[in-house]
Amino acid sequence: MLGNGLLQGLVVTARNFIRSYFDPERLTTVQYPEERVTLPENSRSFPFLVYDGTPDNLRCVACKICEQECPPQCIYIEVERDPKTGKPVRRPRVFDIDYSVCMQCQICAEVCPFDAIKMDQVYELAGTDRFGGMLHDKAALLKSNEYYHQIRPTEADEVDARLSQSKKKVSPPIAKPAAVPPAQPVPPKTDV
Amino acid sequence: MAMDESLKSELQKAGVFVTSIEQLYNWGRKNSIWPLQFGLACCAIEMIATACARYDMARFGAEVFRPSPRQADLMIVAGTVTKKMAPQVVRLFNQMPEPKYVIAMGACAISGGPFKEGYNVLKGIDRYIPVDVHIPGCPPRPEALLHALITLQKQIEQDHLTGKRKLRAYDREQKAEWLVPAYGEHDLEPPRNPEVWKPEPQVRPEAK
Amino acid sequence: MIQPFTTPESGYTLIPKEGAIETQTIEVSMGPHHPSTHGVFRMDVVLDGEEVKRLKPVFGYLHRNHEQLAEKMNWLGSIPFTDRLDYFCSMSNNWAYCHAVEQLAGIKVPERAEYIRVIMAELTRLINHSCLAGFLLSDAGAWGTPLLYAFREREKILDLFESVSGARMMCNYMRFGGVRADVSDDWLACARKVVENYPRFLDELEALITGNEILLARTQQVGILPRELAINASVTGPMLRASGVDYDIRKVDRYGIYDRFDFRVPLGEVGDVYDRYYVRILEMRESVKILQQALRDIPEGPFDAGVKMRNFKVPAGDGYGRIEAPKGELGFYLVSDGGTRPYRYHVRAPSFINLTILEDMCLGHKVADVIVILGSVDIVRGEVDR
Amino acid sequence: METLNQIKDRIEAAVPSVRLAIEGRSLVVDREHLLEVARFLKNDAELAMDYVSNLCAVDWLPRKVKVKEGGQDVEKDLPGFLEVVYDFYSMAKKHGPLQLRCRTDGREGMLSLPSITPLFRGAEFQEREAFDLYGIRFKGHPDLRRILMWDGFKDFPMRKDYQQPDDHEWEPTPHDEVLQQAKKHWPAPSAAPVKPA
Repeated sequence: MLGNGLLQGLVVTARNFIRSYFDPERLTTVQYPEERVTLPENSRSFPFLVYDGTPDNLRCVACKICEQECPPQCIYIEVERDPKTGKPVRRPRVFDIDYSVCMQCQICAEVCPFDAIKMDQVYELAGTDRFGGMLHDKAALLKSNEYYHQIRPTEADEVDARLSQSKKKVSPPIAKPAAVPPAQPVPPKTDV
Repeated sequence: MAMDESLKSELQKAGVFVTSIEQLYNWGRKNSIWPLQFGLACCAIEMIATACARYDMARFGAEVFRPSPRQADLMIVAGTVTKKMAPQVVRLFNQMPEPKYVIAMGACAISGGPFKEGYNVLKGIDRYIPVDVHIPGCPPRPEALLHALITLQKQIEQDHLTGKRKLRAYDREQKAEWLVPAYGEHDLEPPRNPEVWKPEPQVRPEAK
Repeated sequence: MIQPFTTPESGYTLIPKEGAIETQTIEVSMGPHHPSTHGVFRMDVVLDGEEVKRLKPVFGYLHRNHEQLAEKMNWLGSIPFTDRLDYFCSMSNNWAYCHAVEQLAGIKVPERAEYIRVIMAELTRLINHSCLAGFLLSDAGAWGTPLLYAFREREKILDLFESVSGARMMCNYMRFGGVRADVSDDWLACARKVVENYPRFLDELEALITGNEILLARTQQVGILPRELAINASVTGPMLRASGVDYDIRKVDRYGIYDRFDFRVPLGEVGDVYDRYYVRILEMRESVKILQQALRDIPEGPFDAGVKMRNFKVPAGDGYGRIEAPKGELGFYLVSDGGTRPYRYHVRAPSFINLTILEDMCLGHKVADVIVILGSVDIVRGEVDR
Repeated sequence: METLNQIKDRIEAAVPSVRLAIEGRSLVVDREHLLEVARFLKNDAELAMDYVSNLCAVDWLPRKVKVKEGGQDVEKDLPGFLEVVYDFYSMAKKHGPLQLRCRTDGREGMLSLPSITPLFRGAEFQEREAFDLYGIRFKGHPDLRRILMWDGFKDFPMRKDYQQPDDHEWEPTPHDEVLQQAKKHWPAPSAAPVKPA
């Protein structure tokens, strides 16, 4: 009969409509600002730098591997130099990531041999300022190991175990506290 | 007339709502932003996903995607703007009625993103049109787009209709048309619109 | 009497038709901003009334120089860029590129990784085909509903992708010689659940639209692509099979481990829009079959071949590797000079080449049919222009 | 499928005065006989290469190649040229690939190759792309226009020596070439760093 298929389709939509009142399968809307999708542990947004204990004790040694490997080349690192001798110290003076270019590919975190750079899960970064808000410097990128444990418990535990094992083999050089403040302080981001 | 905020909240507790025409007008505008149905690349798929059931942009009154620029308030530049596409984007923006807003969604729209070294890729749509909200990400999650929409709504709330700080759209002396670039022999002409794109001279100090 | 005239931009002459009623041919530029051109695609259409007399596709509005960027980048760095080629099917793009590199470098992929790849590629096929059904029906006038249903199912699969790879769309999951991260048993259980429920969604989708009289009227006998022309124009994928050519690279090349699975290749008879739609529905059912087998048989073992990704080098030479992506044959032609970056990197994009035949399919049809025919080709701009 | 040597012998028998060479996995065909070779591959009952899967251009800059001559490695200068690579498959027989290569004389001036679009419609857009990005003119192509770039564009951007227009913009994270380019635009390095507001 002509119109049979049409009616059949209408039955499907009607069934969906009615079941959306009690069946969570049919009512999938997440009321975003009030409730959020629980992100899986692997979920990634932008890179951040991990520090142990205090922000001075960051894991990054400014080896520039991530800078070389970053496909869109959005990482910029300068090695800190000892003010007296002029020799490079194993820590970054400048560490900038341009979030307006970053493609969230996770390659920096993958190639880092020191487990210093990891992927964050924050996605609410919309802002009105293209340069100031999107360019994140070392101060903005540093986050604690506790925070890392909070977002990725399993992975962080593995990393800790690995690091403590390698620490037993070679004790790393004690990083000096930062003498020079970050070259380009970014104004605190206004989270709107 | 401006009203004391504390008095207003006092009255609100008593069940009296006081508002100004400006606030009422902005309240109406912010809750019925009609975006232009305009997808350029990957981010457009996340934009569609935002409009679909799970994230449901309709909760913000912004689900009415208009195919015609004449009926749209908001242009979501979702994806890479190539040099070949840039004149069309600017033309569409010119055709939108004031007051109009632009969200640059994703790394490509902000700065060219991962593709910025390409010979046919525009390094950010803000070379030609003014952008109100930037969303980093490649692509941003649908929630990030919703967050940007809320950001824009807050911005609209604070728009002024009169006075010194009034919105550009209500200022008759301001220009309403933006320059549409032309295809040149090697590049777009001009490669950027100096009236819109005014980056300050920036230098990174050489490593000592 | 209307004089023939040449438009300076297109360079072709429009000749008015002589007859009882004097009609005028008009040239319409559909796109690049058009709600149903699947992105920034433009067609220069010459119309006589409503009838299409000539149609020239115009490309390049999303030409992002993927190939040139890849030639400036190391081998690993191109993998996240392949995600952005066909942005519905990032997993199969990853696979195609890794497959080509593995062929060139002679890397053997462990068995578990092969299974994971098959699972990801078939899930991608489910996403692609169900979204295509939604978009095609949107183009045909069923605005909204089928697309909403398709995206609802897509979210379930995207959740699976996100929990294993970290991202919803741009997974960047496969690596030379394997995959980046292993899948857990919990993940496999979730995937089994999604796959088990998928036929129910397909039944629902079919009940919603397949029998719909309006859809039948809009799609049957529209945009017929004859078998010989399809082969000659290098059309691949479901579009080719809808024209009745039995050519599926999963069966022909038997790349990966596809020879272990029991599945059929659905073929169309007429080669019209309806066949192209229905072949895809049937392909999804076959994909579900493959997925069930793969999720059942997946062995334990290593998930990558232990290839070092940093400073990865490929021996000098060239090679062409191809896989059956959801849209057709996705191939990568790579030339290596033995260094850390490819000397030449070329993507053979299925939907770009499938568009070769668009004009032939549209001629003589009404302008509204052009949209439906274009929808049935299943293009994605990221891949067409690259 | 037959071996490359067998195919070469059969083509040489069928197409008179053709010059073929085997390089790696592919057959290098001379320009004049490309169309005839393609026609032979398509019509031959045993090969039945009815499907041209991939067509792409490669830009070879002048380079030095090590060649063995009399047991010794000799460095030879190889002139630059543009090359088009064709991958043929057979849908009827389900075999393949057969790779053909065809080369231009040098890299400068009007470079042309015969078009195979009259035989294989599938090559139409791919040849247009090779023309657009590499500047190879395909003789006999029905509609050879730019496909990806706009019509007024003058350069061939995929060539290895293509120079992008100097389109400088301050990039916070410059590297390699971008850094060199950016330095031209920078004021003296002693200038104080300016942070955008």
